[in-house]
Amino acid sequence: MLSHLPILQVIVPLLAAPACLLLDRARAAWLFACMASFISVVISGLLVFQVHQFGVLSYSLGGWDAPWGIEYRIDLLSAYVLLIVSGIGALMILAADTAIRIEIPSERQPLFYVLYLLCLAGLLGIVATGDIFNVFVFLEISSLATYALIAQGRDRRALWAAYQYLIVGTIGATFILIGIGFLYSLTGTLNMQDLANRLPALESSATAFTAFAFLMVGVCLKLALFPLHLWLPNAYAYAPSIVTAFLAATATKVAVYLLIRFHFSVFGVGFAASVLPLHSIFLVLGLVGVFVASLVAIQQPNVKRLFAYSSVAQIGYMIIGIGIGTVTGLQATLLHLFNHALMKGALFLALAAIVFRFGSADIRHFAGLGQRMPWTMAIIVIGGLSLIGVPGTVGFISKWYLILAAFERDWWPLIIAVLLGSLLAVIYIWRLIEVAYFREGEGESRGEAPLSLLIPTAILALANIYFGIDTRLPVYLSDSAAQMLFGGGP
Amino acid sequence: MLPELYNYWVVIVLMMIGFYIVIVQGNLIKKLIGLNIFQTSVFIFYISVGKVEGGSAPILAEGVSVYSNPLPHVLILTAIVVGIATMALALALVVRIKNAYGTVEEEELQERDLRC
Amino acid sequence: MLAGIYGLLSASFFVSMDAVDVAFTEAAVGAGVFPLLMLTALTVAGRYEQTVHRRPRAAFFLVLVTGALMIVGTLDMPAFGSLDAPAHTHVAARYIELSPTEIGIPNMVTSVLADYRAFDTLGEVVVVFTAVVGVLIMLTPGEQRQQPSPANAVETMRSHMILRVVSKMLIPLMLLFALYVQFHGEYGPGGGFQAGVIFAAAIILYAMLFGLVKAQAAIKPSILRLLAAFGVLLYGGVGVVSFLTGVNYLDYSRLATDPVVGRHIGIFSIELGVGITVAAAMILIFYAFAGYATGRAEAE
Amino acid sequence: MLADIVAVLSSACLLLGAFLIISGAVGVLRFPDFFTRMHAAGVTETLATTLILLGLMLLAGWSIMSFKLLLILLFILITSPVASHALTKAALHGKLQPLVDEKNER
Amino acid sequence: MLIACAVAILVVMVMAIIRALLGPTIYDRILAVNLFGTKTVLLIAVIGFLFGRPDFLDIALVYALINFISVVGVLRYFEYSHREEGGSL
Repeated sequence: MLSHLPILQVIVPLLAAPACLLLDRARAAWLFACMASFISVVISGLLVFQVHQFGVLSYSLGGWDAPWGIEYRIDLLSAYVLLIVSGIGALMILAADTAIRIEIPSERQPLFYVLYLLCLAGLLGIVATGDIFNVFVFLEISSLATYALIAQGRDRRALWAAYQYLIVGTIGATFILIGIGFLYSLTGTLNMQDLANRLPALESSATAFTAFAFLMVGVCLKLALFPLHLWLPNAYAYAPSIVTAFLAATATKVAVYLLIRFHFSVFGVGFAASVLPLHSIFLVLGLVGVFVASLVAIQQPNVKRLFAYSSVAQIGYMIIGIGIGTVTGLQATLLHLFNHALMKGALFLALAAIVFRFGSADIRHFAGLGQRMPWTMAIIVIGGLSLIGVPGTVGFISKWYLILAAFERDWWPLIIAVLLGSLLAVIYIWRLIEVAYFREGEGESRGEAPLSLLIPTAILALANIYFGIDTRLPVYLSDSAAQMLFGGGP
Repeated sequence: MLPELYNYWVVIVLMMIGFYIVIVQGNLIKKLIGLNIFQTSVFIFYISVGKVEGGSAPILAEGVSVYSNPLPHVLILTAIVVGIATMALALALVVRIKNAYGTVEEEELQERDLRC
Repeated sequence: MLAGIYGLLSASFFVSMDAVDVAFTEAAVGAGVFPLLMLTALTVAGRYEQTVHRRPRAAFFLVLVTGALMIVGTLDMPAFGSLDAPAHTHVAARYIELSPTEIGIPNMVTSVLADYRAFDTLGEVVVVFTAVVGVLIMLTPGEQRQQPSPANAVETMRSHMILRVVSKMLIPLMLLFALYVQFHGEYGPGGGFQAGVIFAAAIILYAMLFGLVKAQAAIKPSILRLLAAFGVLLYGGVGVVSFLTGVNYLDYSRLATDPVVGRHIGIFSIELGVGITVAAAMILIFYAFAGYATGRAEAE
Repeated sequence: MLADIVAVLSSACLLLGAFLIISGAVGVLRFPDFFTRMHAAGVTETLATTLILLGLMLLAGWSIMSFKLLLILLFILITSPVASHALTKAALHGKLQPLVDEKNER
Repeated sequence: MLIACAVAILVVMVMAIIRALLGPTIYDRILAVNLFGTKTVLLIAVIGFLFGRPDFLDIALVYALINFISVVGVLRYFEYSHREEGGSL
């Protein structure tokens, strides 16, 4: 059975979804979904171990070898991202039962879990597969589930946000499809490994360039990279809180993974550099993204929206890491992938608790929250500090590596810019803390969020601190993954 | 060069028409039609890639030696299904938007959002 | 309105490009499902025309750039239809040469779809499933579970006596034809998806002519839900069975003692799964839209 | 000998069918109002379709293809008049007057 | 012979599109679309013979079916919307 792990990783949530539909009772569906997601965490843990032990795992579906059939290919990078996605997915679903109770009418709840599992399976499928067309299919599974999930927000603007996301997401997916078409017409294969072997000979071809451009733009639309980010704040702000937490912690990570995968594994590091200054473009877009999004975030009255913009800014950091173009830079990106998932997961889950109490995440409700919901607020403070990059939290580690990478290249302006960006984060986090601790709340004092919501949040918050101090696991994984990507794959 | 590639270019023109509609149209449903055109033209693009001069449909038959490439057909079958699934979901969203806002025009939607 | 023609047109294009299976699907989808969906949505959303063009210049520029980029991209592509393009010589060549003996069925599209790239097809079925769940979660009426009143339903197309009588004759034929397409997919164009769509179309025709209530009484939504999930599970289950026989996921070769026979069984069952899910999903989607429309009309 | 006759017959059928559909289309394009257009389309359609499909059937000979063609033929013969009928009826209900001097917009 | 027939059908299809674009009433458009549909069925059948691949006949059959359903759907929609307009007036 162990040899089947790569496929089980995706199949378990994928098949659990229709089975979940058959249950038709919210509680049963929830338990079932929990079970499926925990199994997938275990599988991803085993996968990391196996990859660490034996190197790249390749699994040919249907028994057809690589270029003919579809191949699942798990290397360190994908195992790492699989672990992040499945881990966050499982924690979120623990909290989901309580969180959606007030946000989604009861007869829709079983369907909610079905969609949640499908979304999870789609994301896992994108990461695990080694076939670019399969990426497209699973991308669409997760996207369709996401659109429907976002539309479940109680505000009617959730519908509008979901529609916008749908249009943008479909355009992005179609762009990716066009890119795949060009690649196929050029090479005659869809397998990533095979493509990587065949593309270097075609480096000067305009078709390869176009394919690259379309893939990049398509992924960046999904990624919400700065100028293409307009769908994200709305979608995050109006979606049900648990969905926001899940998406913020996983969906963009998977998009970053795809970017790295296409950029490094399929086309090879040298490709982009030879035809266009992609790295400089990434650097500039990343930096502008950090600043613009942080500045907008400072002015947001809705805290969910505030953190959504902050997500755009954090994506900017990840892109900067890629843009630096060194092993350390990429390592910083990968670390931030992990760390950002932890902190945004914690923050948005804490917001879910606040929404559970007050019905919205408006900053008004934060007044006096330090006394009224001490635990939730403490978690927000931890997440916020991590977002800023205070030593002792995970945020510090990724910023540290980012600065290290810039330092290696002697890019002082970049270091200063990153520090300035953190300063902006200080401003918007401080705003929250000030309101929560130093302003008297009006109205009666209300209690803490229910434990079922608080515990997963606390786990994430503790993970923020734990991995900020004991950095061995993520650093090791990201370091070897980054080395592997620059080494052109093992 | 031109006669060898004209097929692709026609497809590209079609594709861009669809893309333009998606961006410019204010009506949500028409936007979706544009999206559909955009997607379908991508399908045609794929099928053009799969065409082989003098080839025949990829179903085994006696007396036929050259077949068109079946792989793009398979991919596009999948893509069509994905496309129609997306459409169904999008239309469901539009229906709900109409119910919640009373309009399917982008500008009016934004106005009504600002008012509340 | 023109979308229907567009669907027809693109399908005839596919025919000329030898893509029989694709044409088949596009015929069913582009000319049938898509306009039907569009119309039911329009019923709810209303035909509200307004031609406001916003920032056309910037959009035009963007489109122009994208188009130009694509044209640049085509410049280095192999000439249209050329035999020795890499697209035809690498992977596809094997499909054409070996699939008749390896899989043992004449339709190469089916063999690639259901065997070499079976996992993509599983993904495709799941996409349909996702869409139907998404539509259901959005259009399931909340608290006020209203029954469309029978009066409303009877009124639907009562004036079209001939239409109804003739359709009554045609619907069984259509169902029969759907079954033919389902099981003939290995030899000719067709397969689970197309069959599912035709099957669903027949039921939808019934629902349109005789009212939603009658159709729902004949084929209950709850059963359809079960079937939609069952189809996916059947497909995935075949994969799990191949686990148990000791080979990789979706490898059918050990489903029978003779690998070719095993592949036949595998392809047959997954096509059945596809057909069931697609038919159930399409009917459910139609029910959801139509039910929403009538429900709303009564609320007003 | 027989083959020749069949070939000639099928060609004749095909050509006649082609002529008929073109005349029908010209009618649809040129006639002044909806009901006359309907007439042009509906009348030519059945005969032309029959002829063309008959021609193809003769060409195909006695096989499964002929059967399928026959099926298509039957199908069109059933549905096309029904569709025309339904359409006309709908148009009448939709307050579209036949034989008017000016075209009546809806 | 077949080619002549195919060309004729194509010409008719173009005419149908022109009628559909011109309108003027919605019923004209439906009529044109219907015409277009049946001609597509014929075209596919003829092309199938032209290429010597009779598999195309299945598609023609599907077309005949789907076209009918589409027309019924369109009709239903317009009757429905008329009724709604009538009700609100």
